[in-house]
Amino acid sequence: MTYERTWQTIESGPHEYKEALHPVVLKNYGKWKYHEMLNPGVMVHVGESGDELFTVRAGTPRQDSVDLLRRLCDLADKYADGYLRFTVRNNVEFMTPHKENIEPLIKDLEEQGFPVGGIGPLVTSIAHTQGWLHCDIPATDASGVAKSVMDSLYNDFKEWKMPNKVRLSTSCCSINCGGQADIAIVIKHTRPPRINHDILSTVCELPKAVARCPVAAIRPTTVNDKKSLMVDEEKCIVCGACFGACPAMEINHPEYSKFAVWVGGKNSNARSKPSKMSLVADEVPNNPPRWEEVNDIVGRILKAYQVGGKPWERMNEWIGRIGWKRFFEETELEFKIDMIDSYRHARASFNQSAHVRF
Amino acid sequence: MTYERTWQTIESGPHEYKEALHPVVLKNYGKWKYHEMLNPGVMVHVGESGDELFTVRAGTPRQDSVDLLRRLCDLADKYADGYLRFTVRNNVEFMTPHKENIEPLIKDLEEQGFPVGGIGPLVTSIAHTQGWLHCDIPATDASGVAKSVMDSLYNDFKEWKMPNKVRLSTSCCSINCGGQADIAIVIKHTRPPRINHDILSTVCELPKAVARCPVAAIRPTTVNDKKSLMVDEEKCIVCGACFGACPAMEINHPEYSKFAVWVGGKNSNARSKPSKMSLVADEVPNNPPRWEEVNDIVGRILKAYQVGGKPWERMNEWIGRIGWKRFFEETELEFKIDMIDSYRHARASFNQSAHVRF
Amino acid sequence: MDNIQESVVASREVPAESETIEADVNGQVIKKNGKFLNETPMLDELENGPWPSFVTGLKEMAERNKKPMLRGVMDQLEYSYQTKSGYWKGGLVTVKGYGAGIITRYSMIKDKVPEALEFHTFRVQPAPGFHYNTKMLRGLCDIWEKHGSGLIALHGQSGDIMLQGITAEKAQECFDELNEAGWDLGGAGAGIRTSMSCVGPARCEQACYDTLQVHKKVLDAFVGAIHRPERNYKLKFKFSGCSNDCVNAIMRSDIAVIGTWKDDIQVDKEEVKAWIEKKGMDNLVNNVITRCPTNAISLEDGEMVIDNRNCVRCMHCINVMPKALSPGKERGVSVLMGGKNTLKVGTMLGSMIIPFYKVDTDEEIENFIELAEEIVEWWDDNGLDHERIGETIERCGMKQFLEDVGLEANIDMISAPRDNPYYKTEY
Amino acid sequence: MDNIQESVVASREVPAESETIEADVNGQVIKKNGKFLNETPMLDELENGPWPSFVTGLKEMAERNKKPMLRGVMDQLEYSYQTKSGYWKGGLVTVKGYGAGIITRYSMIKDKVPEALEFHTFRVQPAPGFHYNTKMLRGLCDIWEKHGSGLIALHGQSGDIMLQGITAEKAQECFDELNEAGWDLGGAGAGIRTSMSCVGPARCEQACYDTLQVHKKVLDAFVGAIHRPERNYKLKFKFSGCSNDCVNAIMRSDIAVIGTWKDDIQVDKEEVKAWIEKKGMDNLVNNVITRCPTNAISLEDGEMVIDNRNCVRCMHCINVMPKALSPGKERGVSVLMGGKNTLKVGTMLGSMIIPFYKVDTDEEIENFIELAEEIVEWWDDNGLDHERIGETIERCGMKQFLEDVGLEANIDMISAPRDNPYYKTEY
Ligand code: SRM
Ligand code: SRM
Ligand code: SRM
Ligand code: SRM
Ligand code: SF4
Ligand code: SF4
Ligand code: SF4
Ligand code: SF4
Ligand code: SF4
Ligand code: SF4
Ligand code: SF4
Ligand code: SF4
Repeated sequence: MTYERTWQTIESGPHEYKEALHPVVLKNYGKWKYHEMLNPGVMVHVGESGDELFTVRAGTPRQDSVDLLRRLCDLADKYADGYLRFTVRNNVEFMTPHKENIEPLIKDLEEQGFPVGGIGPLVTSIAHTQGWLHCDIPATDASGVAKSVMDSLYNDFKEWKMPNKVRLSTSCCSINCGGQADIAIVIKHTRPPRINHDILSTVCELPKAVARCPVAAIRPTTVNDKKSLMVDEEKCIVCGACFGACPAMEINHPEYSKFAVWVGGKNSNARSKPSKMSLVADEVPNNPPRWEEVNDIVGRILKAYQVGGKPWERMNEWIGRIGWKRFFEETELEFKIDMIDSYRHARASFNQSAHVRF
Repeated sequence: MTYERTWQTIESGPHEYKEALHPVVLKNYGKWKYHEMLNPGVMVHVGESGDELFTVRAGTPRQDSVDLLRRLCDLADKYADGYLRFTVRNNVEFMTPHKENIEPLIKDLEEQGFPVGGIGPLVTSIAHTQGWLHCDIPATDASGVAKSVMDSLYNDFKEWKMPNKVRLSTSCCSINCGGQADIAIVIKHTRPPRINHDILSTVCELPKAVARCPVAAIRPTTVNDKKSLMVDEEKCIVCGACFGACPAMEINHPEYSKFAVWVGGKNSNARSKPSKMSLVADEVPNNPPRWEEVNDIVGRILKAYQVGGKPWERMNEWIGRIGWKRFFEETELEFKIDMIDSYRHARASFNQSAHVRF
Repeated sequence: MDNIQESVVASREVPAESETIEADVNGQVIKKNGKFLNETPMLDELENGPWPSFVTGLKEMAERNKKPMLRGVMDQLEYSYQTKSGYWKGGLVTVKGYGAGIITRYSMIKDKVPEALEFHTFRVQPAPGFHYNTKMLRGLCDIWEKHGSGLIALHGQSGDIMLQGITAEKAQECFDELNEAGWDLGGAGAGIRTSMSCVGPARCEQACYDTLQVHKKVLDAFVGAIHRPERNYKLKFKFSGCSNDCVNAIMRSDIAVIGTWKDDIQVDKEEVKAWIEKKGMDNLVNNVITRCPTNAISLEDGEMVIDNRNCVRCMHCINVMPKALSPGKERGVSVLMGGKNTLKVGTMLGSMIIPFYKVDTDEEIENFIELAEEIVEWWDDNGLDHERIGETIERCGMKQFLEDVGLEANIDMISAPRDNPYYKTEY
Repeated sequence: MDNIQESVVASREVPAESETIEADVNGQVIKKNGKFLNETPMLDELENGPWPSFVTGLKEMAERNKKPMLRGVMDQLEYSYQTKSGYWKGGLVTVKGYGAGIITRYSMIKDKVPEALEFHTFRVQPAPGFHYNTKMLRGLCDIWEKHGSGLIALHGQSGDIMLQGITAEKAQECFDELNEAGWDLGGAGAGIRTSMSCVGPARCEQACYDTLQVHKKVLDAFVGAIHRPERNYKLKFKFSGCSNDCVNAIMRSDIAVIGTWKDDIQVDKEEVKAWIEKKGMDNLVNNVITRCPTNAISLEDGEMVIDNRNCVRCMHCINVMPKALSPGKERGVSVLMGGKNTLKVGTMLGSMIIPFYKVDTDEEIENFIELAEEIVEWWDDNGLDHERIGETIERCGMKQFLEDVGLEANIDMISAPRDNPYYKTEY
């Protein structure tokens, strides 16, 4: 049953895209004039030519099946001349010049369980990561967290309730493949790795693990006459970098790997410069299958932002205006000493001024 | 001729101040209501009691003589009931409730060569340092630079020409005892220290000098059978820290110790948070006795600020508004690659955004 | 059903009362209590709620296509939910000539879940802008279901189509069919990575360059480096058509290519008037004028005036008034470098390295690629193991980097000139 | 004239033609060409221009008091101007019981300028706020001219009165007389340093605490530590009555004590009106409202309204309208720590450590002093040689510092919570 190759590999890189573009797209390529958001699920782009192109956006689980994908193809064939695209946040988009197709398309989508929305000042789909489903170093299941949180935010995806766009992400280890976001829900280990000396010598390139530690907390040692490693727990900053290099540096733990919540990550350059997200809650339990504690915190943050933000103010801009003290007050989160930076460039985050709100 | 002590030291700390306060000051102490600037040399403070206290301010050379000081005392006796004070920028202040004394006091001051001014939106006296007159590590004479620059800025001290206060400082080595300022004129060494091996072993605690280097560029070595030090010139950042610890680390040089000009240091919290000053000119010759090159650069910066700044905008705030590119254009200074930070927290000063002015 | 291997039901904590079991000719269990899948009570909780559920999707497909691997994976996942622990470990599966592109996963609890023994992922490069036609996608589905599990993630956070769940044995055949259909593998390991580009000129009026074309050309140029990773660490490009940065390039890529313009914002005066009439003057003041980061917009005699010299191309005013305002006509890209996530150094945002570069003609794009190659080469020479290029630049110094790769220092690279005198010039 | 030592004219580059020389009974040259001083052509250039010249001042005094040391110093300074080099070296002159306070200087070119052999400086602590009466100052002048050169700097950048130019031999006697007149030496070396305070409540309506009193009491408490330096490095206090920070405390002191208030800004509505009438509404909008860093001021029905909850006590609006606005009534200080200049780490600005502390009563001031002592002790224990306390805090971490000295963490200490997850909590 061995397979005999007949095909000679073509290192073709990204798939060709021209064939994937709707004729109206090709005609107006680079010559769009403006867009208008018609409702949270539909926008129209108008070309210099006067052509109109309607986009309908809908949420997906991201961890899709071929069945699901074939159903989306059916809809694309039926309503959008056989074209579809995905957004960087795993939403599906149907682009069609046929205005009359919009309503039935939306109806079909909703019937098949795809929420239509995600456009404009609202909460769009969560960027999330592999988790227990596939990754080799996760402490949680990001898909599950994303599903639970989006269940709570279902209406926030479908209605314009927010001052501006809200991006969420969730990641299953501190590496944070989900990226920073207005609100990011990220695993935070709280205990230094325990070393599995039994497997270490067979699974680990020792010098590599030693080199990986950013604070030089890992030292070679001998355990039961075998070369092994030890961790200086005083120094260790529980970053988990060693675990990526060596599976014996067991940092994951059902209880000691918790969640942290971060806010104010912004990548766009609109108005303010892009900003990095800041820690606002830690030691949040990692509680499958519904992660209620995480959900609760996200809800409080969104509520406060929704009430307090001015139009076009992103999360970080809102906080910049009202101040962090009030952010903690209004979200009823607790400011803790550990939220004061202690890492390499810590000084840059100190309040080097007499500016103070009482 | 040996002196025999009869006095038992009293470690009394700062001199008592109550006896140094004018009766009107004592009466209104902590109960001033407001002030008004009457002209660049005179302001009045009004107490809740209704009392008025006039302040006349004048410039001094700071490196004073007892003769000069006695003359100031004469004026204080004559016009201010025997009280006077100095400002943190070496100006002298006469405070008097007697309005009628102001004019004759000003006349006397000016006649004796003390320029009256320094109050309000203008250039006040330069904060400067010891230089060749007294310090053991200077590469220039700060008093001379200060005198030369203030000669050029004489009218700027006496007239309200600036958008806001302008503070200048000048320092005779990179240590910068004069502190940061709106415009700071500070020695910048440009060549690593040459080691004077002849004296090193006698004047230098070697380990201390080695420890002082922030980039570990100094290594012990042996020269002519004597313990000595060597500098890794690749690593050396010409900071001069070693010279302070060891006079044999000769970093001062008549040609290689040049001037650098810095702008935008602001310590007040008014409006913007305090900000650190930035390098805008280096390799400026250290050219006694009149330092024309320094003077020219200071003049250009002040001119541009004077023309472009909005009321209450300090130097750094003006630059923040118009952008650094335009600052360099309008002052006709040259932006150089070395002005990009390369030191410990360099990343913090990179433009981590797509914000760009063309 | 030749890809069903001999297997047993995973032993799990869930008590199984009075089961009915159906098996195929090889004794392979097909249905238990009328279901192909074993019980997954915790996962089933994720079938509740209005948001589309990946659990429901997987279960539905598995019940249809009856791939034991899917059952094993569901069993292992349920076990993870119960024990709050992960059970995959890595390995190295590749296809001929390639050193990367397949994320290899073996179960660490194969005794419990033998059906989940292998569960490798193909990272497949997407079409730029994530544009597809249904023919492409249907073909992909068919090949994938033939050889793999049928599970697809659209898309991975780096932009790959992730075909999740294949055995080592099937990898080459599956790849060959995919490749024949125009698909190629993406990056993994210490090499150039898969990229993504925003929808760009295909649909967006803000696009200042052709993100799709530049994505395709640049990634094609590095195709060998993607497939055979031999760098210090990973390196990612991302392409956003304007500084709204809809692909998060500044944070998520080592080399972020972001559209911008050099001349004045284009103003359609009539449309400005119409906007003000419709939305009101307050709205203009509060939401546009006062929100410009450099106060480059002012109100003069009721008209909105832009001081383009102070405009920093932030996009805000254009975003608010897309009908009235547009990016200028002299368009190109800014290149920012050094973005990456948290590991070891804390999140890094990319820094402005090239304020303006034109990428319209083939030649200009070619020049850009050459520059990128030079930059990667510099990193090869100067970087340390597991050091992203942003870290290398920080460690060696921006000056060193600029001089070595022959770029001109520019005031736009920094937010302010240095605040310390600690450098050495030529002397 | 017993302090004139045997000496010779310094040999210098300046050619001396047909000199006339006058000498005293000991052969000590008193006048050459009718002048006590030698020629100093470069220095003389600094007699030009309208700004008061220190050269003119020194020459005038030297011609009067004929102190050879002054002539020597002028000669050496002229030589420095010619050669662009300094010629002083350090040493250690002290008075009984003190380990600091005199900056010792010996000429490195004593063969050329023997009269400049010794040129030590007394650092004398000023009265808080630099307030004096003429009696104090005349007394100081008399003692100083009796034993020293007569050269005085008012003031040094740390706040000392610098009496410049005395020999080791005369130091103790001069000090005793000064001390009897109420003066004490300031700091030098690795110890607590001389301090300065703004004019404060003596004349400034903005003073939120009694800078003079707190300066005096705190420095008195540390008086031993000033005179006998035995710390890691220097430590400076500075006292500013409000956040205008007229003594540059944030940058120039390790412990900056800056006045602030907790309640609402005091508004005199009539005076606000009067201001607007006089200066105009544009002025209010452009120079006050739009300049508030947190947009805490708005215009409502032509009236200025302050959202005190968002006010960060920056002082700006109060500065612009001093008659109409004043700091609140619940006053105290913010304490910022870690300011210092460039050496080794680049300029550091102090960071907010204690947002609010009352220092009105003796007891409150006493408590503050105790806290300061604890902080200094912490630094003694944790600091490295030649490390300022701001560097120590940065190295050990703010958390460690706060916990060790028993201060509460407060959101006001930072501009934003941490952006990396790299810390360890209790587990
Ligand atoms: C479709 C998509 C690009 C793609 O190629 O896939 C896209 C499309 C558009 N973006 Fe975006 N953005 C998309 C992801 C992003 C991201 C990245 C992300 O979400 O991960 C960002 C950066 C987020 C950040 O700062 O961290 C982003 C920041 C913006 C902004 C700036 C918002 C701000 O004020 O900061 C605008 C401007 C605006 O909102 O008018 C914008 C505007 C737009 C416009 C209006 C552009 C246009 O004229 O067509 C498009 C529709 C807006 C909408 O969705 O509300 N887009 N946009 C992405 C849709 C994601 C989704 O499914 O929800
Ligand atoms: C006398 C003096 C304090 C002292 O105890 O000696 C003083 C006195 C006053 N200062 Fe000051 N400042 C004095 C040094 C400073 C310094 C420090 C310095 O110059 O080295 C600063 C910080 C500079 C910086 O940011 O780097 C300073 C920043 C201010 C500010 C904030 C200015 C700003 O907008 O940033 C004000 C507010 C104002 O200008 O109305 C102020 C306001 C004032 C007022 C109006 C306060 C008052 O109500 O009496 C006083 C007269 C103003 C004037 O001189 O124009 N004072 N002031 C100092 C005079 C120095 C001189 O001789 O020129
Ligand atoms: C005299 C004075 C300059 C002046 O002409 O006014 C001065 C002069 C010296 N300073 Fe300073 N500093 C003087 C105020 C300052 C200030 C300003 C301040 O205190 O507000 C600073 C910046 C603030 C700070 O503390 O950082 C300052 C930062 C330094 C430093 C760098 C400290 C740092 O950590 O960055 C050094 C180097 C050192 O300590 O090793 C230094 C060292 C020196 C030495 C002792 C040089 C040496 O190591 O031999 C200088 C002795 C000169 C002499 O012959 O008298 N001096 N020095 C000032 C003290 C007079 C006084 O007591 O009132
Ligand atoms: C699959 C994916 C998450 C997802 O579910 O979408 C993912 C999964 C993994 N990432 Fe990631 N990363 C993924 C996008 C990202 C992104 C986002 C992006 O590319 O825009 C980032 C942040 C941006 C960046 O590059 O920094 C990211 C930052 C990391 C890092 C930390 C890099 C750093 O320097 O901070 C690691 C750790 C490492 O490389 O050693 C990492 C490592 C990993 C590994 C390979 C874990 C490991 O070392 O074994 C994960 C494999 C999981 C698996 O079993 O498939 N992944 N990873 C994403 C790739 C799919 C794709 O090809 O499209
Ligand atoms: S965030 Fe961590 S655990 Fe999750 S996919 Fe990325 S590397 Fe794996
Ligand atoms: S968790 Fe991080 S800090 Fe701790 S030992 Fe591992 S690599 Fe080092
Ligand atoms: S700046 Fe340098 S040279 Fe000048 S007084 Fe201070 S330490 Fe001496
Ligand atoms: S000048 Fe600075 S960097 Fe150079 S050797 Fe001396 S201490 Fe080190
Ligand atoms: S990055 Fe700019 S060009 Fe690209 S989709 Fe977003 S708004 Fe449009
Ligand atoms: S694009 Fe941004 S910076 Fe430019 S004018 Fe508009 S709002 Fe201002
Ligand atoms: S710091 Fe404040 S209180 Fe002190 S003089 Fe300056 S304005 Fe007045
Ligand atoms: S003091 Fe400053 S922050 Fe407070 S209201 Fe006035 S301007 Fe605004």
